[in-house]
Amino acid sequence: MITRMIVSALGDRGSLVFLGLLGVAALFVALSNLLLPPGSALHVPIHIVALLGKYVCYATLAVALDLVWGYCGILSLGHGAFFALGGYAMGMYLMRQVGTRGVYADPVLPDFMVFLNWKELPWFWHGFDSFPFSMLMVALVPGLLAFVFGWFAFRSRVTGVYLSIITQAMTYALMLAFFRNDMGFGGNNGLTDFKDIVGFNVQAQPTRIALFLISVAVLALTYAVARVLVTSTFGKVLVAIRDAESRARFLGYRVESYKLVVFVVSACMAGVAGALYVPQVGIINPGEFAPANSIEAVIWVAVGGRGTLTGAALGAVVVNAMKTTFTSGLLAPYWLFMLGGLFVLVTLALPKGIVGTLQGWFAKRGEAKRVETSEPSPPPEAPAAGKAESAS
Amino acid sequence: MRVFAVLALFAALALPAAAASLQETLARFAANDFSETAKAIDEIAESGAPQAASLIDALLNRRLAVTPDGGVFFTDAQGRAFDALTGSPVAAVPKGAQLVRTNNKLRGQIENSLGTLRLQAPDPAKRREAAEIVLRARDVSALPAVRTALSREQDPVIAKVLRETEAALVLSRPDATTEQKTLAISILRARSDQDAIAALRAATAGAPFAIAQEARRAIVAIEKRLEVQAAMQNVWYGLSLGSVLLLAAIGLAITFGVMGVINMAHGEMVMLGAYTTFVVQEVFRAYAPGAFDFSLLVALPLAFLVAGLVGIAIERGIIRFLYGRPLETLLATWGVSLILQQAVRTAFGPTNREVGNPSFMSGAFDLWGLQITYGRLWIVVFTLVVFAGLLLLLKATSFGLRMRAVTQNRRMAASMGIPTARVDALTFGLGSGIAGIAGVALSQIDNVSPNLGQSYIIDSFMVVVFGGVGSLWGTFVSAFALGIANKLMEPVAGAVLAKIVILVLLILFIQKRPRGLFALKGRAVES
Amino acid sequence: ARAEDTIKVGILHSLSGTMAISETTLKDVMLMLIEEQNKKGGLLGKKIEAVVVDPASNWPLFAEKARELIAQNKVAAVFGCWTSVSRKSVLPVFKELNSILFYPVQYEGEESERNVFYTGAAPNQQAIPAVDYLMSEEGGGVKRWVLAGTDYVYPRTTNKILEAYLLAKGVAKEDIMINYTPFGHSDWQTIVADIVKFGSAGKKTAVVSTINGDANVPFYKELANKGVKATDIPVVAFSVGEEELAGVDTKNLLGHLAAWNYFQSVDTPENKEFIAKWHEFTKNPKRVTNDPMEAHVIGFNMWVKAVEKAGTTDPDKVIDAIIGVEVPNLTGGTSKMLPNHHITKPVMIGEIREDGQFDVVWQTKDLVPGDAWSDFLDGSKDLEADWVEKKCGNFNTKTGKCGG
Amino acid sequence: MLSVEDIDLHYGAAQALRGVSLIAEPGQVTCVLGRNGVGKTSLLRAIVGQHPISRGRIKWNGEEIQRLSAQQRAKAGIALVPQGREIFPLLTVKENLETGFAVLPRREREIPGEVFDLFPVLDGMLRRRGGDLSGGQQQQLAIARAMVMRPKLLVLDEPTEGIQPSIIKDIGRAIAYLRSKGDMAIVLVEQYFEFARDLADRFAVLDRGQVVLSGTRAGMVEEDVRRKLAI
Amino acid sequence: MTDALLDDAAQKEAAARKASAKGSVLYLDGVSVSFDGFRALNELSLVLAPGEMRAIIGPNGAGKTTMMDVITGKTRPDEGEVLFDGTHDLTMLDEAEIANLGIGRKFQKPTVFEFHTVADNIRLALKGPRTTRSALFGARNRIPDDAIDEVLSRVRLIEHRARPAGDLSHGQKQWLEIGMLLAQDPKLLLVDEPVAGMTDAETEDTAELLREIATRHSVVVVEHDMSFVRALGVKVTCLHEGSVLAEGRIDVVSADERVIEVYLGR
Ligand SMILES: Nc1ncnc2c1ncn2[C@@H]1O[C@H](COP(=O)(O)OP(=O)(O)OP(=O)(O)O)[C@@H](O)[C@H]1O
Ligand SMILES: Nc1ncnc2c1ncn2[C@@H]1O[C@H](COP(=O)(O)OP(=O)(O)OP(=O)(O)O)[C@@H](O)[C@H]1O
Ligand SMILES: NC(N)=O
Ligand SMILES: [Mg+2]
Ligand SMILES: [Mg+2]
Repeated sequence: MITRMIVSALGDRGSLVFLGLLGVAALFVALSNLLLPPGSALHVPIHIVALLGKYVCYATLAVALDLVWGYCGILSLGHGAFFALGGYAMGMYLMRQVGTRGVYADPVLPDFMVFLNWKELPWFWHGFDSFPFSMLMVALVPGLLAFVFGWFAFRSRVTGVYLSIITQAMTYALMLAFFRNDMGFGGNNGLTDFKDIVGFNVQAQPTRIALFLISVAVLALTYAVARVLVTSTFGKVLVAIRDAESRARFLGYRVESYKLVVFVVSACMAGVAGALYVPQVGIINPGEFAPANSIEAVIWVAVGGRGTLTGAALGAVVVNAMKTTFTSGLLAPYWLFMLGGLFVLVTLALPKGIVGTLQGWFAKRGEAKRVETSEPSPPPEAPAAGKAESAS
Repeated sequence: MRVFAVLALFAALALPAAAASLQETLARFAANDFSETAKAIDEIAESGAPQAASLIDALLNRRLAVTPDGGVFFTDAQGRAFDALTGSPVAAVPKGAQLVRTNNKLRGQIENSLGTLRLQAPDPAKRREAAEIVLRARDVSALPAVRTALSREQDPVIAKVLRETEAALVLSRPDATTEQKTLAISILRARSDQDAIAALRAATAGAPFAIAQEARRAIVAIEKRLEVQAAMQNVWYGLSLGSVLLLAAIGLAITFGVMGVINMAHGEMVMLGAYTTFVVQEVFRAYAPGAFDFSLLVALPLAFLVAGLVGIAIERGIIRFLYGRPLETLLATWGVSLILQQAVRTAFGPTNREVGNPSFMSGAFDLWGLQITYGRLWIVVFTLVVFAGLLLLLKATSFGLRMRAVTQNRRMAASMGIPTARVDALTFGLGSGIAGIAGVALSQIDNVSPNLGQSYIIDSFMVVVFGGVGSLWGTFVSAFALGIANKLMEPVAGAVLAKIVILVLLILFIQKRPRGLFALKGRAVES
Repeated sequence: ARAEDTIKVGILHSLSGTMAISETTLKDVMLMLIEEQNKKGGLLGKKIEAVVVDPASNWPLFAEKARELIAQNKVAAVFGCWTSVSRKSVLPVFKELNSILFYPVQYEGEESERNVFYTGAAPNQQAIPAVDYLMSEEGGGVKRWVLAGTDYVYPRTTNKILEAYLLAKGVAKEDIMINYTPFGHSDWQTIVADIVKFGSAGKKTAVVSTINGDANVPFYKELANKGVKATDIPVVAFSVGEEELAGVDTKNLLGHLAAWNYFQSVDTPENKEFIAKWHEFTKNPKRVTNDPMEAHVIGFNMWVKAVEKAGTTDPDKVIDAIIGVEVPNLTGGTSKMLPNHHITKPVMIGEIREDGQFDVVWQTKDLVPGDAWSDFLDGSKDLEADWVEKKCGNFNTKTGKCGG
Repeated sequence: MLSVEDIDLHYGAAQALRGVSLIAEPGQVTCVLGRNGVGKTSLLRAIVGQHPISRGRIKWNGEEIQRLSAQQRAKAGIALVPQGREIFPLLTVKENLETGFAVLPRREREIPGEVFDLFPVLDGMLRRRGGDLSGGQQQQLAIARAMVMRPKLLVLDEPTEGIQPSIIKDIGRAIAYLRSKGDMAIVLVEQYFEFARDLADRFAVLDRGQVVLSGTRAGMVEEDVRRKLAI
Repeated sequence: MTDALLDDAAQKEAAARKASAKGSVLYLDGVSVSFDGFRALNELSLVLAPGEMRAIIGPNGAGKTTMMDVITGKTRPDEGEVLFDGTHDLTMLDEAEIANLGIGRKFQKPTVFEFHTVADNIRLALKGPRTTRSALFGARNRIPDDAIDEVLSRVRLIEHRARPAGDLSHGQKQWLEIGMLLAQDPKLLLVDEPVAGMTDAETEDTAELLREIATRHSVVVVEHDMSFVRALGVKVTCLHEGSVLAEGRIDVVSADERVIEVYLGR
């Protein structure tokens, strides 16, 4: 049964293309870095691998966000918080791995605790010396937060902008809290200067490649899970909730349960993405909780195409690649013009995002063919937007 | 005018000329050493030279200069140059002259001695300020001067301050009688403020037990009163913070609350308003420095126009293609906000620009013991006026009606003959324009930098949403509620925790009222 | 082949986002210094080429851009960062890829890395002297202290050091008030009122401000409106320079103080020349200069000298060669690179003037050597940095061992 | 008078009207009949300008109006009572009525008394929000709102839907009254056959986007029409 | 003494009510609802026997839709009792719980999932478990197309099965909603103005359909179309100002002077 579902979820052309391209690209990057000489035209230098790894983590976050926003209409402006929490869990693990190699050579306490005169490890740091425990926390902490938050919010029927704003308030409050040095997470400086991960030097080339490949695998897995969710009837219920929440209730669907499930799943995905992000960029700090970061993640999804999953991933990569390119070189002082211009342009020219518009275009071509062959059943125009979206 | 008055006073009060000659005294300035300058001040004060007051005034205001060959010159407030030695006018201060520097300690010293002297200045405000300075300095030697001033003072308010000053000085005198001190304590107790506490506290040290006891009791009484005052003061701070939040949010209440555009560029409209103020002030500084106080009055309509027109351009160029797709407006306006930020950064540079306070917005006054700064007061008043105006426009004019009709059902509004395109553009322009005038006000208390808008956007959305989208009154109550809650929390929890607590409370509150404070209820909302 | 014609220098300062306000100027001054050096014939017979990137006030992006500069653009050295977190973010990158960073901003200390040169002030080159001054007769004999800062590592650490120092000097605990505010805090009514209240207890009171960035303008506006005069309660700031003051009307702030290692108003021929060049380069006769700019001037000149001395831009050689290098600073002295990778600097106290400049009212007689590890903190008392003898940034003098 | 000449209308690629023609004259009621989904509402949208046509012409008092916007057509005296009522939900009943003032010169901006004669419930609910009204009350408000505009062409899309029998009769009388004034043309889409039959001066029956039967009152044979309406 | 009597009488009355509640499928007693002081329902009482079909008529604004809102949990009554199957207190349950008890509803204004295809609208409505688990891995994923098509043919939308519901015309949406109600197969159907916007032929067909359903289910139908109500041939309740004005066979009710006065007109 489940295998059949997976096959049907991933058997469509979009998924095959996406997963196929993802796999090929990942292999190419890894092999070219390992096998080709640095001078060669096709060689991918290791810093680019790290960069790509970061994009892939963002893409995973975007897919997670698209799952709740694109299919269930929950516009979370706080998904960065789940990402950051996963990142912090990983960061804590990495800090504990530093051991006596910190500047103060304290075997237990991370440096920032020593120089702020902490005498012992706060309780919530215990256990993070264990990799399995830490990995559990990576998904559990964001999941738990999402569960508690969602349990209250969805039962209280907080929807639309109200929900968006309280998710934003959540991440904002977390940001301020983590900024406080007293919280025990290193304040504004956050956690950084990591040494090893499960015994391997985080900066070594093989580790980086491995991290990159794992990130890609996680993205693929996240995508697969999301696909299975949305292609099952569960996904149809989500869309129904998105379009007419109260109607779904009158049909007997417990809207809050559906929302809670998808919200928690999505938060866990975001947490895992954050955890993989941290060793690759080398720092986690409260800035990751900044509301603007969460808004940016929403923007990636919108650019790629909401409700398409592949689009979300693509959007994250495209926007971040542009950011990387534009922030260097002659154009550096003007990159905001270009990025801002891109956003405006996409909304006007590709109203459903890159992938969404492409899909619509293919669909139309398909329809046109069908119309030629069989006359009746007038093809639908794209469903009138407005309605569903006024919910958010 | 003032110079003359001080000069006259100086001449009257100064001791007859004694020790060093003026020339020797002035030579001290050339040393460029603060202790030498301090000596020079004392000697000048004692010299009784007719130009002494102007000299000290010039020193205080960085208008006294020494030439390399030892000449000392000064200019008066009007820019006329004088030779310090002779006191006679010269054509100009010679080239290469170095200004004589002062530091806080010297200025304090000068202020204190001038304070005693100004106790009889003709301007009542000056006299009062002088009395307060003397009270705070508690320099016992000023007592005779205070008594003289008290005997001549006609103004009852100033006389009261002088009596309090006298009391503070009496308390600091070891030789005062117990009765005198008891009386002094009661006078200060009636004054009942921090300065009184300071004076009383000084009195407790080394005083006879009874007096010390009395003083302590007075302190406790005053502190109790101050606590109440502090609470009221916090409410006022809350109102003032609330008005800032309201001002920042009110434009958004239109573009987002009424029109449903998730306008991420709202903050940038505020920023444009602030920069308009800056430009206007630059023009005033360049062409009409005397009329600087009017700069804000000119800036207000201009800021409305600038931000409003930019808003209309955004609406016509982008937003109008997105009606019915509010989420896309988020993406597009985010892009616009990036572009506007960078445009301003390119045009005006990345650093803060200086926007000055006109005189009517500078300083503070006391109201029942509450200290209220004029700037904040005007902002509160201004906010209320803007809010009332907007309310009137929305509820009582045909434009308001059309605006609401269009945003509720654009297609039907068109079929009712309402020019939807124009109404949309004007509505968005109105919201943006109001954000622009908010920028004028905010430029008075905050940075004018390309980041200005970013610092208000999150708070603005929170205010509008917390109040209940679409309800102007909701926005109003929400802004003040958040402002006051924040300010009541801050003394207890500190600024950082207070903010966190407020955010958490907001999240919890929304659970209780999922559609904000002033939620619209009933069928009308669902349809 | 092209790469060998020029020597590339990376400039890693935010040109957008919240930090652009401070960092953009540093990018400009670097461009000026490089242009000037090229006019003088470049370095080792090659032209220097500036590579500018914008890390956009985003800390992970700092690391990414650092990596790009070093790995992709092959720069010989990087001049950059402002906030401590940005420095912390790029540190691992510089260590891994073995490159050189010049960090020009005053900071909390507690760090000495082989690949970083700290040309801004350590706490003992700014905070401690400032407090000494205020305690002195000349500085007003301050007895009561408000330590107000933005809630992050630099203010926290600095205040920790100051608190320990003040207590050691016999200041009573209740005469110290510590207050933290979030980044970008803009409503200062309560705090300024609290300060006034704290200051009216009859003892001379001063505020030591480690308030950073955007929060300063509203803070000073509130001070001015509440009529807090420098003669009553002076405020001495560690993060407010000429550039920050350009955004405020200073006529009501006369006499408030700042402690730095450089002020634009310092009257030396070097400084005059520098200011003139700066105005010419920016084509703006009103552009101000400030302390971190001077730090870059010193850092750049030291690097140039070290490269010339080593005859190569190879980081290892330059890192060794630069220790002991001396270059004139802009205030009349000669700064020297110390084995702990900090430099010697004069400490000055300036009072705000009406024109937005500072009057230097006090200054250390000699240059003060930067101390990486504070003598007033338990954890770091015993640590010492020495990259020449001990080849170590955190040598524990008690245990005789080098930390990780 | 209104004359619709051979129009086509598309939703995307789907065609909803094919060569439809229609006439409406002042002092007359033109009824459009047809089963669900045959294009009645689409035809009215074309007339009032809420949806563009892809072929044909629409003339109003001799001028071609197919390129005018909905707002311009409203100004030209065309008012619509839409299907689904489309009340402005957050405006009060009074404000809903006042939206009709937009096409009137300033001095004529008042609500005609006959509105309240016809729909007395509205008078008592002027301050209630439109969206709170019951379905039938909203329908009455929609008709009243169109009457405020004092149109020359009144277009009604199933105006009796959801209305209680007594008021249906009143609406019938009202339409008859408006017709009798002689200066207003009325286009009425109606499913309720008897209601339509009693009012119609002309009629057209649509099926699958085409006019399959049309004529004047005289030529309106119940049998034929009913057959066209059958499932 | 009198007290005891009164008590006795009250107890009897309560017991009688209980009894009638027990045997009923729907039981409303003394239900009142007000909005900002306006009483939309005023001590409304109504009992529906199992298997009964009831037609509700009444002037616009009489409270018919509000009554359905109360039954389905959309609106909480200010006071009064609402029981389903004699045991379930509907005022304590939320919409989904009520729906899962077996109460289905067609809204006055057609509400369908506009982004879903016509077929998926039916799919989501079809009887069966509605938990997240069943939707993810369970029964909901095994619904045969036949079941859907059967419903769609009945409401004559089969040729539109793949179209987004948002593209349907007003009347087609009405039909789709009826189809969803059929698919739901609830014990009690609440049908608000099913024939508004239908041709006479369609109206007859709908009456037919409802009569057929009523053989197996309880139905409450609100309509203004008297010929339709007549065609149903069931007991009629006329509401007015939130309470029952008249109740009985159609010819009796429609001959009632007050009904003619407030509702039918002359
Ligand atoms: N939220 C509300 N606020 C104010 N009045 C309301 C609200 N909801 C309903 N009403 C009023 O309650 C009354 C009952 O409305 P309801 O929709 O139940 O009537 P109905 O019998 O279904 O009428 P119709 O036949 O026109 O559909 C109406 O007068 C309506 O205006
Ligand atoms: N917005 C739309 N997008 C796509 N198709 C549409 C749209 N509106 C209507 N249609 C289709 O166009 C055809 C005609 O619809 P229209 O609304 O004109 O029918 P109608 O005759 O008014 O029906 P009813 O009696 O149900 O109101 C129908 O097949 C309908 O599905
Ligand atoms: N190092 C600083 N000022 O953050
Ligand atoms: Mg229709
Ligand atoms: Mg109803």
